[in-house]
Amino acid sequence: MNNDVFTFLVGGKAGEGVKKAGSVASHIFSSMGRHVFQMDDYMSLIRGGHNFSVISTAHRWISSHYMKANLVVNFDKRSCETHVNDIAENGIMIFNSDEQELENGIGIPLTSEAEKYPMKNLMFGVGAVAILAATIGFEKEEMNQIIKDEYPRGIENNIEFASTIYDIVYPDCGNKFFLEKGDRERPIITGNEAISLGAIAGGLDVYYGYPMTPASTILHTLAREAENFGLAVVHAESEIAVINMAIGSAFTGARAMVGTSGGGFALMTEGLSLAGITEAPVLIILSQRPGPATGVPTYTEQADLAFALSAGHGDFLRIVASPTTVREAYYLTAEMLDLVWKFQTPGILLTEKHLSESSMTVEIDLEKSKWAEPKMYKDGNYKRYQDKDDGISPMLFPPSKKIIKWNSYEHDELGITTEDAKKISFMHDKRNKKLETLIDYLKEQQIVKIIRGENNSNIFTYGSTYMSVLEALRCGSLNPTTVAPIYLNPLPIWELKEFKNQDNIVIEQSSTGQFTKLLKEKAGLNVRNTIKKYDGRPFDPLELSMKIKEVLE
Amino acid sequence: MNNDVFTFLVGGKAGEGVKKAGSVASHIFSSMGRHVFQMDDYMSLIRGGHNFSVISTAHRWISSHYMKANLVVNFDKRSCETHVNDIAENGIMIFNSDEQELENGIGIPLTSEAEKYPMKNLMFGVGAVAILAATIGFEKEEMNQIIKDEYPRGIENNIEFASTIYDIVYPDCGNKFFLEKGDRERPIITGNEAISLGAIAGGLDVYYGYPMTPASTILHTLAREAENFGLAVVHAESEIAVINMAIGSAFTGARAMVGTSGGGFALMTEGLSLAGITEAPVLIILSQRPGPATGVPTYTEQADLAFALSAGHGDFLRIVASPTTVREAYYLTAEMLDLVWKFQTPGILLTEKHLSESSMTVEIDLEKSKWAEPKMYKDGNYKRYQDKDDGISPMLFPPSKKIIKWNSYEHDELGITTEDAKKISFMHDKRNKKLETLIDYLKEQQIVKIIRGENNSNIFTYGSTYMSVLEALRCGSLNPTTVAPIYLNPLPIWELKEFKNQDNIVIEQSSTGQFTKLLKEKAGLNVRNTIKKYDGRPFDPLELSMKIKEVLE
Amino acid sequence: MEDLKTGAEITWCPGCGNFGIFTAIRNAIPILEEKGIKRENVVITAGIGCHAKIFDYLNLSGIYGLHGRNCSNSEGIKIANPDLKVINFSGDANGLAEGLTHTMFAAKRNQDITFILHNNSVYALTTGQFSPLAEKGWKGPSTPRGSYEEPFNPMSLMIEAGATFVARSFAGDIKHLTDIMVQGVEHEGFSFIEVLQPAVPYHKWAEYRERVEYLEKEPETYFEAIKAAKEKHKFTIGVFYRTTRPVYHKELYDDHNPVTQKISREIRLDKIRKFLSDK
Amino acid sequence: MEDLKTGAEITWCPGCGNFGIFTAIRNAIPILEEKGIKRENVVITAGIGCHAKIFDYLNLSGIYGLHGRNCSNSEGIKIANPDLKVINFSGDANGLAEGLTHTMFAAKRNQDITFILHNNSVYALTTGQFSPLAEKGWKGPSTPRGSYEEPFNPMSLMIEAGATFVARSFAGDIKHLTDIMVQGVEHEGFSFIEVLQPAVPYHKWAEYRERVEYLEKEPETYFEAIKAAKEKHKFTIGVFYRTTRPVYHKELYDDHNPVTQKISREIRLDKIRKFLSDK
Ligand SMILES: Cc1ncc(C[n+]2csc(CCOP(=O)(O)OP(=O)(O)O)c2C)c(N)n1
Ligand SMILES: Cc1ncc(C[n+]2csc(CCOP(=O)(O)OP(=O)(O)O)c2C)c(N)n1
Ligand code: SF4
Ligand code: SF4
Ligand SMILES: [Mg+2]
Ligand SMILES: [Mg+2]
Repeated sequence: MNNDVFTFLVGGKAGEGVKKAGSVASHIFSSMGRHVFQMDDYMSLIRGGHNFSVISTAHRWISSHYMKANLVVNFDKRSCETHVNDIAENGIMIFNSDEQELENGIGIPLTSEAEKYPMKNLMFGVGAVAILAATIGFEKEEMNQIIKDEYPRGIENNIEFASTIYDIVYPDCGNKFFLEKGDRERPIITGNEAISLGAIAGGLDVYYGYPMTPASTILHTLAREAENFGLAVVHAESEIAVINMAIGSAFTGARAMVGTSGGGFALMTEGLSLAGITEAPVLIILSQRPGPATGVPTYTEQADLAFALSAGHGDFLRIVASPTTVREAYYLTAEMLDLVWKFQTPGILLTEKHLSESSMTVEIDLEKSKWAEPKMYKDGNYKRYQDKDDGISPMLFPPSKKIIKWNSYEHDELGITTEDAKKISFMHDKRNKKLETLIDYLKEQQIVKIIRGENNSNIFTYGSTYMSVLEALRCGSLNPTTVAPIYLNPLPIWELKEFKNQDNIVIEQSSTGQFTKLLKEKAGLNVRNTIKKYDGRPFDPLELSMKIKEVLE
Repeated sequence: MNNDVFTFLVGGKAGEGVKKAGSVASHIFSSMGRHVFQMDDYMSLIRGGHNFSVISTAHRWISSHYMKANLVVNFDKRSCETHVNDIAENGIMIFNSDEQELENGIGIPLTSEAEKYPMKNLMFGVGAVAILAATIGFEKEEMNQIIKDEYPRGIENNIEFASTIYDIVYPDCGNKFFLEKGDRERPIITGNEAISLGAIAGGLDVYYGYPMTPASTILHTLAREAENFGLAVVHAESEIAVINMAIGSAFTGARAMVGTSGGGFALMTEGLSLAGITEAPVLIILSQRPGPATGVPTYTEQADLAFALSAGHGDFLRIVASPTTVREAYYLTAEMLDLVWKFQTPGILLTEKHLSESSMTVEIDLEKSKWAEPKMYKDGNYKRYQDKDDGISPMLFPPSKKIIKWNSYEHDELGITTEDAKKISFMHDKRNKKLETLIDYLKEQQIVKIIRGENNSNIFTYGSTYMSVLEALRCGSLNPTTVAPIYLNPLPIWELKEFKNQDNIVIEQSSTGQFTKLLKEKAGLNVRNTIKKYDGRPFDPLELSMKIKEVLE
Repeated sequence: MEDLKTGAEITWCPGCGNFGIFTAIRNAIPILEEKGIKRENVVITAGIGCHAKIFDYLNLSGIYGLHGRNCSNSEGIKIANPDLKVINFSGDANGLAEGLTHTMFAAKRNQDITFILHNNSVYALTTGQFSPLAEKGWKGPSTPRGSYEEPFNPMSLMIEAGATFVARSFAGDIKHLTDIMVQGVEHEGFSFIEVLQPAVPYHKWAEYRERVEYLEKEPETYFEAIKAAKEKHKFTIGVFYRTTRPVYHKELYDDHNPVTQKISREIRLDKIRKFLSDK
Repeated sequence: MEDLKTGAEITWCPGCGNFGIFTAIRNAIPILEEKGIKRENVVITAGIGCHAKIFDYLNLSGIYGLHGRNCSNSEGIKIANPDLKVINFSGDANGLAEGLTHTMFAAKRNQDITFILHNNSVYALTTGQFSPLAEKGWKGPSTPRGSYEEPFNPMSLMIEAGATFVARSFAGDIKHLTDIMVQGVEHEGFSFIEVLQPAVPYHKWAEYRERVEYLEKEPETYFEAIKAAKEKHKFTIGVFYRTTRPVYHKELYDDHNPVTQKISREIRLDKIRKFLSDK
């Protein structure tokens, strides 16, 4: 076990404030100047079942939760059963003694204490915070301040309850863990918040969505911020409406974005193709969950990659990129918004539940974010699809006395429908030119993350799995080279060439190894082994480090 | 020019019976015991514009029309302008002298003659048939019989008109062409008819469609035959309804098929994924036209290949195959219907306008067609998703006292929703096993068409382009090895291995070379050159043979 | 399993209105059995949402479909094997947002299926966004300032679309609901049953109980039905409309059943031979 | 180009009803200009079908969208830049089959767009299949024995959905149609205009001309409107319903316009800084 990391796990029923307790814990750690990673595991239900949050914190940048926790707080029996093996060496488990008796662990009469208060169902979370506060040596005043800030409803009761719990735990494990303070407090955000903010920073004007886990919280975040930033945020009647509304908005010059998961994305593919031929700039956030079909809505997977890469009928350019960290999700969203406008073609930001809904401390240099600007029409005759060496026709938006026609049929430069053989291949060629322009552009950007190591093997990964891999390598003290392409289409093969015949290992979350195939097939990479996980759960760094070790040996 | 081939081209406005005249010509040739290939070129409109049909006929099997025609009949000026370069050496062009005067060609007062009859708009086609009859030396009686059979409305007028035209042309070019008779008459069918019949032969029970060129005529053919074969054929409200209705029907044990083109297919991808996880046997006919989006509805292209191969979110098996000839479309449809039922997974029969809507003489051994039969549940506990070594769970259909649950969520063997980590990966593994079973099965089948040649180069192609290629090789007297995989997923790499490092040329109809990429990336094939065409038109064998020659040299 | 329950863990919130629907359907099935409808002939479909979890709990065969698309599954089942009785469970987002077109066309076709709409006026499973039946001004996570849309009126909407049995019931009135379900399944044609279904995180049972009212008299004409649908408040329960017209599958092929009366391979090949010889 | 025509070849059949619609809209635009609506503020969208070819012919900016989806394009345009006046051309399959949900929701939202439905009661461009407005029994290539479905009633359907201006006109009565179009565009809210549009391969003009009738009096209440929609035959032209309620984009953000009043990068970054500091 990594002893620079402290992990807190809190588990209970949906509706008992598990996630909230988790994020209060995260804020406690971040307020201590520490780095934090929080993963929320929840079922597709509203009340009951079993949810838990795991927060790992360290004095240095940390990019994954650890499943072995130093402090486990379980609200109910089911939680105890689930997490019986999740206790780190020297860790402690605190359980609800009103629900059961246990040998290993410290029982607390959570239910009976909570029942003394009118909002009894909302007390458990407060209790978990109190337990954490006691074990990491917070004074009661400090704790009370946090409770006040974070649980503003029924403050007095909350403080009283917290105090009771604090007093119960203190004798057994008060001050048990010492957490060193860090340099400064950092904001904690989820991947979806990073995406939302990145989009706003990049110039977002309108967002369309239809709720779908794990993308829904982009809709929610943006809806909340709509007034503040002057955006239109619309929950439409279906994903088909969503993508076509976005294209309508793009026609007026509005920077439009949409977000969904696999099923909704499938419904958008005709619209994606429409964006291809109309050369409509539109950015789609595709946050993956295990498929096929409805699959496992609240868990994580990376099995929509192949679909995303060639979604939509016909030949056209789809830009596909996947952020490796929450911080990068911010920059990349702004960058993708810029790219789709620069290249007038649809883009897909591919991510996963694990990035979308996990939260972590981030440091973001806002000024570094891109601002989406298209090439604009200046003067002369206006032709919407004017042929240019780089394939990119200057844009113009209504109202204008010039005629601007976007056309779903094959068309001439003016945007008028054509069935003429020459014009058909001409316009294919015109659009196809954009790929080369894009590659030239991307060659100037840093679009593959490479960390040079000492081993003779390289680890390839992408998306949020990158975070798991980095943490696994650190906790396993392993030092291979790690390579994570951010752009998946076009795949930066020019950057991957050097690894071609080396000893390459891939780590990904797809049962058929979609990323492995991509690397082998598109980049011609020799891949010796793929470490896969496809049970809906993200990798645990400890387990993963052992697997990597095995493979590297 | 190939002088074993005779080509007839007839052109005019939509609504003037151009296509009908073409197919009457085809029947004349087939009734002479000759082989025929007919390609109909039409615009996306109902009346006017310019349509034409080209029929090439030979004494041997012929697999393409030729654009250089021996006899060209133009109903109007536009047609003359369009086809001015489409006349073969020693060919003749007959034009409508009421519309224009021309030096090269024989003018006939088609309009003024037709105007003598009440149904004047329908006379042009009859005239074209009369011209053909005269030039190939038919007696008037023979001609009249054909007119009677084929134009049953207003027979007397038709015969009188035909006779007039016959008499006008005869002096100039009566008996000009001698067409040798062949051994026996063969039926002429379109690719879509072959698909419809193949499906019926394979056990089709229900067909759902939403009109979309070039797949609509499957819906029309099957609707016409529904009563005869006891099928349900339904024109539903959208392609989304179509695919989900098909899955509903499959649940009852009905062999279900749907058909569409790229845009409708895009809308079906969520349902495709549903078929993946529910393990619903459903066959989708995807007949391609130029994309993206609405593209060029009545023309041909092969640019939906990459999309078809990975359509639908999540990891699941999609069987994708593409027929190379009209005859094969019959067998392959039945075979695919069988395969989707054997493997309980969705299948896509990928084809193009050029195959769907072209017609040719075929010889089909009906007895050879497959009959779709699933592995059925026998006894014991029934579990819809029972794990088996081959990944295939026995089937059972309602009404039954056993409970049969098909589930869009990840599920256990009974079909009950699960979010359990172990069960999720277990069910992924269970489904993934089917790929290997399928590959083992396909290894026993002939699924790549290989014609061994003498050149040192190989030509790779697929779908209807295969027909163009064969004809091009013949007319150019070229003799490379040609290889056409019928199955595209799984791609039969075991059969392609031997060609890996040879000199390979690919011929396809996609501007980005999607098939080339597939061969390079999945099969690791060395590809020296790709001959592409993406103007919506099929290859002309003569032109193509010249291109091949260039490349081979 | 005589009480029609599977062993699946029930994950509805305690107090969820779906329990009432679950109970009512389990009451209705034995009554239908008494009336001669065999249990094995009853199949169910569900969309995606809280409502749809009934699929896992109810020990009947069927399809747990996509969000918004199970109505098409239902139609496909009925068309392929008209012997089956299809009960289609839908949420209000499932059936009236994502899936609106399918619901409308199933009504238009008078498909002989029973469509049960769990009206909780929210997207419950995805954490409470406003739905097509939510009151204007409803604050959910996608409409923090309140929704801007007027809700549909499911009764008049379905009458307009062509449903031939249109009723509203209440998850808190098991007897009424059971009875309506039985009538709906027995009715030949498209039966649409809206069920007022409180979702406890978003509504209070008490408000429902206070406001629920019975329609005094079943309307007899189309205009009476529309008037009742429009003028009665939305907690009015009862049968709003009942009429008869031909059902889709009978129009399609009278009494033929493509699955049970499948034409053999031999006969098919003969007919194809004939088809080809005419070509 | 003063007559609002592009140079594109017109490929409608000679005698097509779409010519009438084309003429009427070209008449309507100058009238609207006189009333203060700038021509450059008018944008159009079209779906896919014969009707949609008007996109190529009409010299106005806009989007030629997907089959069934242009209504969503229209909504997206209006939401992003409410200064624009959107005229949405749709076929009956486009707007009431493939795209029904979008049409219904645009009406529900009272989106301030003008929806022109070219009602030729067939899928004309795809060779004449029965459509959602085709009479039952209509024989097209997908229904050789006659269709099995009762048609929708576009007037009552759109009133039900929430449209605030619902009218029918006739492609053969340019004056009436022009006038209705002008009224439709001027109306603030969702204007639905059904245009009886004969398609010559499938219908006879004479039958239309004989049967077309004017609605004597514009209905004044909702029930009058419904009665007129249901009781008058389907060749009755006129305004069936007109009412006012808030339009969607104003509900969304009063008079804000996200495109013309875009918040600058600097202000955005400041606000994001603030957002992050609270996190
Ligand atoms: C294509 C698609 N889009 C979105 C979702 C996500 N989703 C799951 S349930 C649901 C809403 C459910 O609302 P409703 O149908 O009213 O059912 P309830 O939960 O209220 O019973 C949504 C949007 C999905 N599964 N598929
Ligand atoms: C997704 C999709 N499905 C099908 C089509 C094919 N299609 C083109 S036009 C059309 C029907 C047009 O009917 P309607 O909207 O009534 O227009 P009309 O031609 O009658 O004016 C169809 C089905 C398509 N383009 N896209
Ligand atoms: S959220 Fe509402 S509908 Fe869903 S289970 Fe809870 S009470 Fe029932
Ligand atoms: S088919 Fe009908 S709608 Fe289409 S152009 Fe011809 S007349 Fe017009
Ligand atoms: Mg609901
Ligand atoms: Mg129409």
